[in-house]
Amino acid sequence: MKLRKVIKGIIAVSVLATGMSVAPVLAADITITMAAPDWPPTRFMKEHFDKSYTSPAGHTTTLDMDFIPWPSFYERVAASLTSGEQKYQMIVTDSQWLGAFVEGGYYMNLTDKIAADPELTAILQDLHPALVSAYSTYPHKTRAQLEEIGEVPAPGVAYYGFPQFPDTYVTFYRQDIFCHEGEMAAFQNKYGTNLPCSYEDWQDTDWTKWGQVGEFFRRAKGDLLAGVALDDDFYGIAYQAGKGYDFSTMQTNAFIWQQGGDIWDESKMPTAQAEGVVNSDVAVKAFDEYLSYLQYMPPVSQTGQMDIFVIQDLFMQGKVGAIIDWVGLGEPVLDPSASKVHDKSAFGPAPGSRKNDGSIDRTGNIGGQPFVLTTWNEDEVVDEALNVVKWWLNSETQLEAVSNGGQSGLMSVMADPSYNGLRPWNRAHVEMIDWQKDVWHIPEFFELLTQQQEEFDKAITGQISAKEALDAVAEFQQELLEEGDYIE
Amino acid sequence: MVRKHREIGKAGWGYTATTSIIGFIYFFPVLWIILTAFKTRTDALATPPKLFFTPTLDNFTSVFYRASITTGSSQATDMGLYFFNSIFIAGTSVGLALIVGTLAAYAFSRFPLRGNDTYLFIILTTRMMPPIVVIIPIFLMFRLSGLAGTYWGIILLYTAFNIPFSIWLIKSFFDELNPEIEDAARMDGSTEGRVFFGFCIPQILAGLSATFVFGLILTWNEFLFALLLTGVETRTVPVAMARTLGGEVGVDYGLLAAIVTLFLIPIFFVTFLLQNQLLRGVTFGTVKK
Amino acid sequence: MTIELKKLTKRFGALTAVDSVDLTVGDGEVLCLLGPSGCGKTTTLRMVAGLELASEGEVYLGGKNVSDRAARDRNVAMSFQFYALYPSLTVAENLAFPLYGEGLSKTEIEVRVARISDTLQLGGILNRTPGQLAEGEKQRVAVGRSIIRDPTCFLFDEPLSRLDVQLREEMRGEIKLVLQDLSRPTVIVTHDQLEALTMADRIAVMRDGRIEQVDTPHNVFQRPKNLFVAGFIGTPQMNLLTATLTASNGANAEFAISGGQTIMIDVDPRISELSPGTDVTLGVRPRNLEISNEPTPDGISTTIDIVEPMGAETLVHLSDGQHVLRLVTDWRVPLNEGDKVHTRFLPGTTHIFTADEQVLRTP
Amino acid sequence: MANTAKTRSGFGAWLLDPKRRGALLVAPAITILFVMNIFPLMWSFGLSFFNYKASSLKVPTFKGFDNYGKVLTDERVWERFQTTAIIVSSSVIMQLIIGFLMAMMFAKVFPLRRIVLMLVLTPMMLSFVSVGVFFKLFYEPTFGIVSFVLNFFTEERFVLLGSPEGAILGIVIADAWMWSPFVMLLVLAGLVSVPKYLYEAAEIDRASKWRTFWTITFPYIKSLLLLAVLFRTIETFKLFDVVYIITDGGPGSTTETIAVYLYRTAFQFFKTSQSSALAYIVLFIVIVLTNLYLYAVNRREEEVE
Repeated sequence: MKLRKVIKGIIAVSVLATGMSVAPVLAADITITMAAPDWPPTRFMKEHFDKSYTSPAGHTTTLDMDFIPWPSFYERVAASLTSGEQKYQMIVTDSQWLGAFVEGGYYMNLTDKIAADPELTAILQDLHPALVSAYSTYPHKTRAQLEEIGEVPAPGVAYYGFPQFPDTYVTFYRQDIFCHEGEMAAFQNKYGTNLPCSYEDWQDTDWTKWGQVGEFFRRAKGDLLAGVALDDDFYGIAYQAGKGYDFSTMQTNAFIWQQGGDIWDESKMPTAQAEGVVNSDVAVKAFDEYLSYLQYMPPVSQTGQMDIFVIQDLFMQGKVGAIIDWVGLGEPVLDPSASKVHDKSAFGPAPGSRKNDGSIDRTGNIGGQPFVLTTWNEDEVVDEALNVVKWWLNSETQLEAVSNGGQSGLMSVMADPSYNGLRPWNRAHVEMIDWQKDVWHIPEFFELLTQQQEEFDKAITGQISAKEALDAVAEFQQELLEEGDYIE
Repeated sequence: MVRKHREIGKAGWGYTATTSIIGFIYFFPVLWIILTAFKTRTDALATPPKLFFTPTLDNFTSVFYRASITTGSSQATDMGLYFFNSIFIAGTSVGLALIVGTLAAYAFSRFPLRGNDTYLFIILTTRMMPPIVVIIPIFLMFRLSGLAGTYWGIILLYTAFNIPFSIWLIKSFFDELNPEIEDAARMDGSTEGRVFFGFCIPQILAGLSATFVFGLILTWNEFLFALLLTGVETRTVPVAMARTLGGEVGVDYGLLAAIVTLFLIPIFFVTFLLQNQLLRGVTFGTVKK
Repeated sequence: MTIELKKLTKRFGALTAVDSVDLTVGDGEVLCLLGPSGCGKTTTLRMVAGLELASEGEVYLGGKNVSDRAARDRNVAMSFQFYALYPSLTVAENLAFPLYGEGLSKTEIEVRVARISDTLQLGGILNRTPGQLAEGEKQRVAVGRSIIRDPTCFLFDEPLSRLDVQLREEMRGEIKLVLQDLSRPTVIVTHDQLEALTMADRIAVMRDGRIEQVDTPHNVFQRPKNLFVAGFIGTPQMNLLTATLTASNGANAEFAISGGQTIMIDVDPRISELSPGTDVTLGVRPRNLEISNEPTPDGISTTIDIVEPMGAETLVHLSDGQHVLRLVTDWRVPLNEGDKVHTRFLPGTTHIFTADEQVLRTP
Repeated sequence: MANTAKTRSGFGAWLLDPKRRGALLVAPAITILFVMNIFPLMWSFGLSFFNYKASSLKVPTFKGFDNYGKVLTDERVWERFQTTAIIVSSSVIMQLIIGFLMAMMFAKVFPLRRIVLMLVLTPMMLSFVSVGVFFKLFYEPTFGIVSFVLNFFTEERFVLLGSPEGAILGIVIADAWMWSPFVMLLVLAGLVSVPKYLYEAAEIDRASKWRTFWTITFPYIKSLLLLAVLFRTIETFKLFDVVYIITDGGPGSTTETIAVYLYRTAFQFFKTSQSSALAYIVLFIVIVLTNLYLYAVNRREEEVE
């Protein structure tokens, strides 16, 4: 336990300082140890905390961030929690881990705290409902379910996390080639539609056009691209199709949801089925469409290793015209030392499926991480941790975070007139956040994900068809979920 | 007329040339990693891959300093401490395993117990278990005993992991020695201590060096236990290295290569220094001198 | 078959290990290379075998120049100091090993192995591995392996050095017997003069890469060519006294021994070639000295330092104040440490060495 | 022998009794091993008979051999065992061949040998992670140097990891590259221990190179070669990082080794007890394998005697 209590000063002084006649508050030295992945959004949090945080309770509070390398973050946290190390007071977590660690008794239920504290209630009300649904609720409630209840906090719903870094994927594209007159004319000529150049063009881009872009910009070494001879093969498009972690599920879910299909929906337990839903004809068609665009993507797409970082690298090194990737990976694209296209990149909303009325459905799978409190802390520490939450989700802090490469989940901050101008992808991010849903949160999340990734990978590497893959996934999920009493 | 000096087991510069070519090909991936340490990200991912480029030391700077998010000023990364930790932890644990292992190997070789081979085998099996399974109990044990995050905890753990190999390897060297020489020394009135330190140890120095080098190599890069059982102050380089594997970008090849290169230097040096011992004839050296 | 070495030289970097050695070993002859360690005798042997190639000079085996050939192409047999038995093979397999390259039939190999094992009484240990053998058995196997073939010559490197005294004596005889049957030139390297004296037809004494003397064992002992050979051969070592010639008359000469005493002895007549005042070294073997109670002209007065009974004989260490003299006498002669006695040089037994360390002797 | 002990009395004398000398010398090693290794092993062995899940607050109940039954009847487990067998055997064989050939190469003394040897030794000093990361980069079809070189010969972009065979090859090459030097060093230690005069005797005896090798060289390196095979098999059985990084088990699950699967079961699926059972099955297999090696070697030795 990192808590060290030191009586600071004389009680009378502290009473005077608070200027209130309520029960005297002891000023203490409080250390909050927080497990955090080692990357800029958390580094910012720590730096900004040291600079700007003052405890409203008069404590001397230290935020001791245990920066853990991203690739090992899950292992470190999981080992710490399951072994009962009780080292952390706060933890940055992927939203999908909620189930396992709530059921294991490690993450703290904040529902009562939020209800009892108007400031926290106000924050929850200001948070985008898609984020509240994904990052905070367990058992999982969809945005629609929350909105149906209307009240915030919703009665009967348990809340756990707050956004540390809310992420969505958007389109990264090369303005120099998509807005090149010759290319635009050639595209118009070939497909009878415009090559998306402006943000508005991307708002009107569906998967069909995405495929056309892929085909159009598939150039061999020596061909001309935007009037310049290529020194290497060039590809039009790329999105994630990787075996690791969730590096294909995040994109396939988008295809399936947009076309009216569904994954096993835990918010409709226990009646929701996997068999017949996961492998419905709509879902198979959607997954097939996802697979069909791989042919236009760089050769690594044949290996099942085309994850979110590989496409980012391919884009930064000028090998591909447009990618769909997380906003969190946008900053390096603008960095001249890492990116060859730092001055040629622009961002738009991710493509979607065109519906019968002509509008485009961009439903996507949310990324990013909430942060949570753990269950073994003394009240004093919990209260102080909630003060840190309030500090973090204060609009001043949030705007500062956004200008330093972060993202905000507060609607009031997103509505700030300066917001869209702070980073080039903010407009797309705000537009996309409205479309976000999340994948499962139950403790068996990893088992579901791993098996699905494996089957998807077989389809991506051409070993089985989309139907075979989804059939295998459905069968596995049905059995596992029935065994776990999630399905009646 | 001058004849070429020819002897069994010796070869000349022509042979050196051949082996150098083979050695170089084998070394090429390492060379590539070292070259990458001097490349910008763009050069590291250039197509076609670049053998010649303008070298930069930025990656090495980044090993020890990172830019602040808010102010852009540079902050230390504690990597110096991690280097010290790695050297201290690996060196101590391998040394301990060597001492403890030598004693045990001597006993197994010279005073076999009944069921000697069985004991030896059981010792070996402790090395066969996939580490992932014992993590939870070890983690728990470390927490209860207060060893978590301390130098002693990780050192003892690494020592335990090095002992089986040390015993087996050192025993095979003791077995090669002629015990008659030791008996002769005993009859001349040498104490057991003198027999052990004066006769046995000097003769298996090559074996001890080999064991030390092997142990060091196996310990140097250990990742999983270091990740889970070291704290912020006792963290080792392989754990810190993982920060280059993904986050805002994918693998930071240049930075990873720079850490790998720096991290290679100490162990490369130790191996190089012990190489003579390592390669000295074991039996031959004892009989002829 | 003969071995001929012509101006054989071996240099290791700046060091000249063997310096222009000329040597011939006749058919059936046993030659011992004798010398202190580091004298180049083993290197010479290895050059004969082809394990080292000479820096200069030639090796002729059976009249053929084999200087540039590798060992396997010289058809020699060699027994090594550490026996070099193949540890993984049985004694029988070790014996048969050199025959595998000869293209012999299996039965022929068996016959030969049986013959050798009879000769060397190895019958009982044929199925053992070298690790299970006693030193003497190892030695016999090593010898057996080297004589199983019919090579151009036989080479032995320190064959008996690893055996204890008793075994050594036994094996010496055994090997000598075996060697007598071999009608091939044989070279034995040894640092043990007794071994050389007993086994060799001729001995080549080496020092610092050079051959000092090649002669029969008798001559090497009785007629050493120079101071080194005189000092090296014979136990106890020859007594060497520095002296100055004062007068000579035919074979009779008077010397002033450093330390002050004079002596008048019969020596080689060539003493007349030296003029009085020349510095010489007098060499006399311990068994050629005699204790006398009375002072004689051919003796000096000495003090007894140590008396070492050696069984039938007694070794006496004497001192004339300047030199230590060793004297061997019958055990019955009563001697006490500290006694002052006179020591006589028996006539005709004193060797004269001139300042260039060469002996002064009528051929 | 140690007569001094007899003059002492009490516990010291008891302890220093020559009879107990062996046990005394072994004690420190056993103590450390017991605390750090055997105790946790027994712990997880105990767990393997319960239905404990680290992600659940339910009190674990005793399940007997249920977990073992579940694991052994799981097709996915068998598939992964096969994959592991293929990777382990091909990698260890490759390491043996390369390591052995290199050891023969370095058994000679030649100018600059120390330097050239260091070139070859370096790969095993790298971390698994960096080897995985850089080999993955080498195999990458767009940025990789392997595809760059091979594209001189092929029209298409060279994609190694796209097929199960290619992916296995990719892993095996990386692992064998890294650990062949280990085999080499052990073999080399055996080779330099061969007394030179044995080779000279064989030269005098006009033995062929082949016969010289089998009669002289091989017996000296046999036990170290065995040790190399033993340790490499044991270690390769635990191969994790390289697979995890280069293919993550893909395509599909064709390169997923038992170690990777075990990791997923224990750490991602939180089937703590089931993973312990699986681990003990792995341990059992490795023990059987090791015993087979040792048996084979002992029989050879008996044949010789």
